[in-house]
Amino acid sequence: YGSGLPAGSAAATGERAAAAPRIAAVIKGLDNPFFQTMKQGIDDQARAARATVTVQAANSITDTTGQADKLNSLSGQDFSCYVVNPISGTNLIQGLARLSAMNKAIVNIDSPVDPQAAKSAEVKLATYIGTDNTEAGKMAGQRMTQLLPSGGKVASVGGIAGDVTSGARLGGFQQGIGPNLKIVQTVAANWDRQTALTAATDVMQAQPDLAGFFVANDDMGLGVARAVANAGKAGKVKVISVDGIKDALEAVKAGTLDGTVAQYPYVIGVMGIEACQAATSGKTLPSHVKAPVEVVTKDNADKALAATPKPFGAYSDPIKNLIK
Amino acid sequence: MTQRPTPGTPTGEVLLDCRNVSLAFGSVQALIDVSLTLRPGEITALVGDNGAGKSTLVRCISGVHRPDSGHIYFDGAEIAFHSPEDAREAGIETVHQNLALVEDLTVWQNLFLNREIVRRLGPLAFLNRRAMQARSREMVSTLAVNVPAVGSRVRRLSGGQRQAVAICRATGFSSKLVIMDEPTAALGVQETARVEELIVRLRDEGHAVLIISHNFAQVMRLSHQVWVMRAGRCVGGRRTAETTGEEIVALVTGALAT
Amino acid sequence: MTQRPTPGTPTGEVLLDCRNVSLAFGSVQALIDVSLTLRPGEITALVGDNGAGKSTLVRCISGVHRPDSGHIYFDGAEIAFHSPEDAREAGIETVHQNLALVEDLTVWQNLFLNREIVRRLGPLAFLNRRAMQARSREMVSTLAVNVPAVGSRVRRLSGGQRQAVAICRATGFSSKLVIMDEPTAALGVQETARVEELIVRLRDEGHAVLIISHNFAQVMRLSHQVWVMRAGRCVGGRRTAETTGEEIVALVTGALAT
Amino acid sequence: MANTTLTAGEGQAWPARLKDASFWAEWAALVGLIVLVIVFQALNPTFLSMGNISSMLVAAAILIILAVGQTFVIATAGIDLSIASVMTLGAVVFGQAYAAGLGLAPACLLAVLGAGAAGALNGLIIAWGRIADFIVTLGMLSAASGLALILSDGKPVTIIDPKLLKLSTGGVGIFGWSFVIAVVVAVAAHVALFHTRFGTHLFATGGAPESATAMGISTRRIKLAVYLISGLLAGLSAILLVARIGAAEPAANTAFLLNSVAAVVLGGVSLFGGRGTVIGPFFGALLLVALVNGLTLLGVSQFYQPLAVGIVVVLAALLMRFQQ
Amino acid sequence: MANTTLTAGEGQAWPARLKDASFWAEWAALVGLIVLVIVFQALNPTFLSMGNISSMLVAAAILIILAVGQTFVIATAGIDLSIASVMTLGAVVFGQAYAAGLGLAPACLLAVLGAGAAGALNGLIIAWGRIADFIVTLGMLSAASGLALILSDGKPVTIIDPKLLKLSTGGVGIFGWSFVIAVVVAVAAHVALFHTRFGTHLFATGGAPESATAMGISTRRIKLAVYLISGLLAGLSAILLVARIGAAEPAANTAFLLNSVAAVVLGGVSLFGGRGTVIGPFFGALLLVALVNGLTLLGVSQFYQPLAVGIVVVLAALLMRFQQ
Ligand SMILES: Nc1ncnc2c1ncn2[C@@H]1O[C@H](COP(=O)(O)OP(=O)(O)OP(=O)(O)O)[C@@H](O)[C@H]1O
Ligand SMILES: Nc1ncnc2c1ncn2[C@@H]1O[C@H](COP(=O)(O)OP(=O)(O)OP(=O)(O)O)[C@@H](O)[C@H]1O
Ligand SMILES: O[C@@H]1[C@H](O)[C@H](O)CO[C@H]1O
Ligand SMILES: [Mg+2]
Ligand SMILES: [Mg+2]
Repeated sequence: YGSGLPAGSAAATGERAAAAPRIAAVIKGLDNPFFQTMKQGIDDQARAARATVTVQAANSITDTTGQADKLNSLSGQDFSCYVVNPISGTNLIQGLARLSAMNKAIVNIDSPVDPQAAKSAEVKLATYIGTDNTEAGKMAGQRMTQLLPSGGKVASVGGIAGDVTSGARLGGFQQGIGPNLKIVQTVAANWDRQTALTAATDVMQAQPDLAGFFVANDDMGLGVARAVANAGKAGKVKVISVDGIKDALEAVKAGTLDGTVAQYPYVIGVMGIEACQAATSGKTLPSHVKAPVEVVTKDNADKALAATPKPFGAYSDPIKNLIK
Repeated sequence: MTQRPTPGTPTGEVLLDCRNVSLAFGSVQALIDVSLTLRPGEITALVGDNGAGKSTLVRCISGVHRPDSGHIYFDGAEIAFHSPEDAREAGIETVHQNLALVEDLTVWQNLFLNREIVRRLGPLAFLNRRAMQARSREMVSTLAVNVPAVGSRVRRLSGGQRQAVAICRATGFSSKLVIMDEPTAALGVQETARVEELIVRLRDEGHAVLIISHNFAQVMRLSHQVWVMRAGRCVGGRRTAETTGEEIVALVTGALAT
Repeated sequence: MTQRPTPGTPTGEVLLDCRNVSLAFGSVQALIDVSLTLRPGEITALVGDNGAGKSTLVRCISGVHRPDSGHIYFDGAEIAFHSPEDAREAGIETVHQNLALVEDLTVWQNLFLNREIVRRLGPLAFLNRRAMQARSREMVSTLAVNVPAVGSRVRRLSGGQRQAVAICRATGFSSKLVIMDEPTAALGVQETARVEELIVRLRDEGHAVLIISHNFAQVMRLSHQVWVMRAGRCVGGRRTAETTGEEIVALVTGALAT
Repeated sequence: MANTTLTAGEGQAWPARLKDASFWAEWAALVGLIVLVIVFQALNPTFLSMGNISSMLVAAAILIILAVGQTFVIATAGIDLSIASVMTLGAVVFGQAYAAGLGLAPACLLAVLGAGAAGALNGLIIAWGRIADFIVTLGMLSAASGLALILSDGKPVTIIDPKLLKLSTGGVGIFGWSFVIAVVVAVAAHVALFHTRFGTHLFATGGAPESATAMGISTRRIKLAVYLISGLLAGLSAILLVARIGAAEPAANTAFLLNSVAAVVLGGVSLFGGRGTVIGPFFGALLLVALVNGLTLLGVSQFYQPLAVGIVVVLAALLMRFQQ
Repeated sequence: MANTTLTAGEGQAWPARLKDASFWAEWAALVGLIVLVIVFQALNPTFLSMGNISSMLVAAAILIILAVGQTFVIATAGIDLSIASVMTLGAVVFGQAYAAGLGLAPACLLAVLGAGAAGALNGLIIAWGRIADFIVTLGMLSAASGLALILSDGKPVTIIDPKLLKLSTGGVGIFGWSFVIAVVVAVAAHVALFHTRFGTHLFATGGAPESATAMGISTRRIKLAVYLISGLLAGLSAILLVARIGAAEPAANTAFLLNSVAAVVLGGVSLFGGRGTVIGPFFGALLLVALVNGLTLLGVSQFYQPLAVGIVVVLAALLMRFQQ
């Protein structure tokens, strides 16, 4: 057993199993920088902890079963802790059930595993670390209300129709906006910039007096901002999105994007590895850890850019204390 | 209704009776008021220039095309075949000019296409491959000289071998009328002789045979009656015994008006 | 090297010389040590049963297949055609048994396939459709009786019309050798007569013609020399003037050993 | 001797068969699979561990069943682009029926019937409307996923059922139930294609529709039948999918579409119809699954995986050429 | 008279043409487009506003160019599944070259050359390796997106270039530059297909490869040429895509693949090769874009859009049947 380990690490595992766990991470997609940053956090923290980590990703953000296959491939190997960012609430359930049965530590990051499904399949999660998407949407709604004090019509651009994360953000946005704002249309743009650009162009034709867009992630948000600029409505139609990727922060700074609710995938990645360290050394973790979220506007864009991929403000990391 | 062309001396009942059959493909009038008859126990020839409409008429009789107008009576009743299936059910087997073989299937599969022998197992029916292969070997050996293995795919056969397979198929199953559209065009001397023997045997067994051929010697040798087509019309019919090759050629070319 | 079969009385130089050509398709030996020659200004016939290997030999000469072993000399030099393009370049035009037409193209496009007339505009070359259509009309009218419009797609032509198109194509361009694999199999009397005239004309113009036919009357009528194939081998050659139809049949069937 | 030269076919000896191009086309997938197994096993011994084999087989089950359905369609020179989204529709029907309290068996039945109905509709439009297979099934691809979204209101339904869990986790020895089902389907398909009249008529329809018609075969009925079969098998796959991911989701599953066709083509079935086997696509599906599994085991970087998959797929196809 | 019965073809009169099935197949996309325009205009007058027409045409430009490339391939009875991911590769090459400071023109050239090289590789393997088009281009689909990820390190490159911006926003009258480019490409393709030897040889290769070979046409060279063209056009599309969204991203762009084939098939081009037009796919692409635009304008819910798209696609195809 364990013969699949990279040379040299086998001995280390034996000596300091608790301090240097072997970690496998299965994250969502390849083609969104959000997950690049997440991986960066994972790698950095693993290096700091002198742990070995294998990161695998699904082929695309829609590849539910492909992601499940990857987890299954890794589950047969000798990892002590698994960090998972499932594409949907349930697509990894089967593999996770197997891991739980083998008493492996599982850390859930970013997108949550469906709690009901987890319970019934007897999946035991060490912790969940991620953004409260409803909260993030709400913050965007509040920001939009500030930007449009006299009210008006707004439209929402979601990810893939039916996507849970996207749905939570859109729902939160609805809760966050004041009574003067009205959501007149919701479209699905498949997490794709070009699709979002086309859809936003069409929506502006249908709603000539539209005042703002809420977009479920930055990649699409940049497409929508471009559509607004192309229509000659820059500044007149506000665009707010979610994620805080570097290009979006720069766009906020330049004024083409009116704001982004920044998540910190880097921190999520770091905390994921920290959680593994804690879990494998027998610590008990809080069941939910909220990852930091910040609203980035033109005023604080410089600060955000300087700090990226880390947050510019202070945030609490309850796990760090456990592994000190 | 147009004047029916000379029908030849009637001898016995009529098996197939086409009356004023017309068919157009878009702007192409392939058949114009074609009327002709044929009798059981006789070999009837259909001749005419390229593009005269012979194959099209055959396809109407065998259910591939439906005429735009006109009537076809077979064995006493008017037929309105909705598909070649109906024609085969009614007892008409055809060797089409394009042979209608499936290249990727084997010889025996082609021979038994839609006539498969099955073994029943309760509600299920499974192919009886062995029986079909054995029967196929018999059928083919009566006709072909370079016998192709019945398990080889038709794609690998030479032009003449294919034609032999198509003829075997049409004659291997009991039927009232066998239609052959240029059956010996690609055949060698020996095979041609065998097919002619086969045609005569079919006749002797009381089948009607309709044969299309550009080989007038063959037509004069085999047939009892000849129908001539020209530019979509049936321009004449003769009892073979009462005509000559020259007269037929004259009818075909239009040198002799009906 | 095997004994070469009786070559007939040599008259003048040799245009095509096949020596010990062999070819197998998997386990099927289609050609075994085939050797034969043919001369310019002569019509050479190639006869044999179905599946004897005639078409396969033709496809070797015209560059479709490459022999497994043996040599082919054309016009003095050994040829190793890598493609039919090379054969056409060298002056060999072929009417294949399967006609090698493109059904979805029009008659004129098929006639000029890979021989298109173009109008040059600087570095660019555009099709001269009008010229090709006009030439096509001429070419087709010399041969076919029911002339198909040159703009109609080959898919809509009757069997004989197609064959006429393929023959027009092979004879419409200057060449040293014209090979015809059963060119009149699907043709009517008039068309057959015209094709035979055409073959004689080609001969008169000094071309060599190689014709495959199952019609021995036609072979005796047209050819100067006959080669006989049986089961993949060339089993004999005769000067037509010095043989009889019966002798050829005997060679074909194997009743007469060489 | 011409007689002896034509003895190819049924009684063909093995050495002769090995020289035959179509033989290699049919078995290329298996040869590719074996090569892959040898390479992966040499690089990482976990590959052939019982656990990993078992999880590969289970992961392949859905793809095998879809590939079998696709084989029927492709053998008639058609293509079913809607196969994956009809599966999604089946899964959602299952989820809604189950959530409505109909019980497991009726929910399964409804899923299969719903998917079968979509398949039958494909067949009807293709055969009687005489519209290209590609367009009709492309339309159905869109329509079925729309219907799935509408029925589910875009939300996944978590399904917790002990029997279903058994289906996805239990089995005989290393063969999980879902793999066993896939094998049964493949065997039944093989019998239908090669030992019934239907099979012969199907190949005739694909290889030479005009000849088939002239011989009295109703090519329309055959077309209808193959799309119906493809739909029903998509329905069956839907049940396995729900069992596997523990939820009925309106997700797109596009990867299954391309992979199902890839498995068929790697299995040596011509897209031009008229020929085919079941064993080929079966191993084609296994090959694709083993490939991803192996690459993941080896820890090939997420960015290099798509490149590796592409190269191996082409190499596997090349196999059938170079072996000649 | 047989002579007069065969006058179909070049000099055909209009009434006769209207009875011809292939005529309707070729023009079905245009007829469908017109019907769609009438319906949408009746329901929402903004549809035919100058602004909306202009934005539809620009949105259609990329799809038109891809569909033209796909037409070349499909006319030879092939299919290019890699067309969209080769476009992605082209975009990434562009982005990397531009970011490296190579300047606009060299970056464009490299993008086109890179995509062209991928296309040529497809063609070489298909023609010389004699492997099914489907498998080779499926492999390339995977390999090109992998390469795009590797080159870009998974990150988008924002590209701000005044000339590029002009390309995406400027134009003559209501015709944006990118649409103008698409029209030029379509006209050039039409000339190549119908007024050059290459075009005739291409259709011969698609319709009857054996006959084409017997007539001395190198079907291999034709195959190579069409995949090269398809690759080059994917490269051109990549430039338009980068200009449109203002960034070079390694996104999957799967929708472009299916839509490019759909446009071709809706345009009456048979997937079995040997026939085809450019005008058909041109209107096919416009039809698909107008459909999504109209549905968005009408505010059709995101859940109902896929269903509507599916139904309209099939109806458009049915048009060519019922008009006979
Ligand atoms: N499917 C079709 N579509 C359009 N025209 C057709 C079709 N089938 C036949 N034709 C035309 O109808 C006419 C008659 O064709 P048919 O095949 O019946 O001739 P034929 O007498 O059998 O000739 P041949 O002796 O050459 O076989 C021809 O002009 C042909 O072009
Ligand atoms: N591509 C091929 N693959 C396998 N076998 C072939 C192939 N082509 C021809 N054959 C076989 O080679 C032998 C010779 O065929 P060929 O077509 O040369 O005969 P032929 O003399 O032209 O006959 P016919 O007079 O019937 O046209 C036949 O047994 C045939 O089955
Ligand atoms: O949170 C992430 C990001 O917002 C990404 O852009 C899309 O997927 C979500 O899960
Ligand atoms: Mg005919
Ligand atoms: Mg031959």
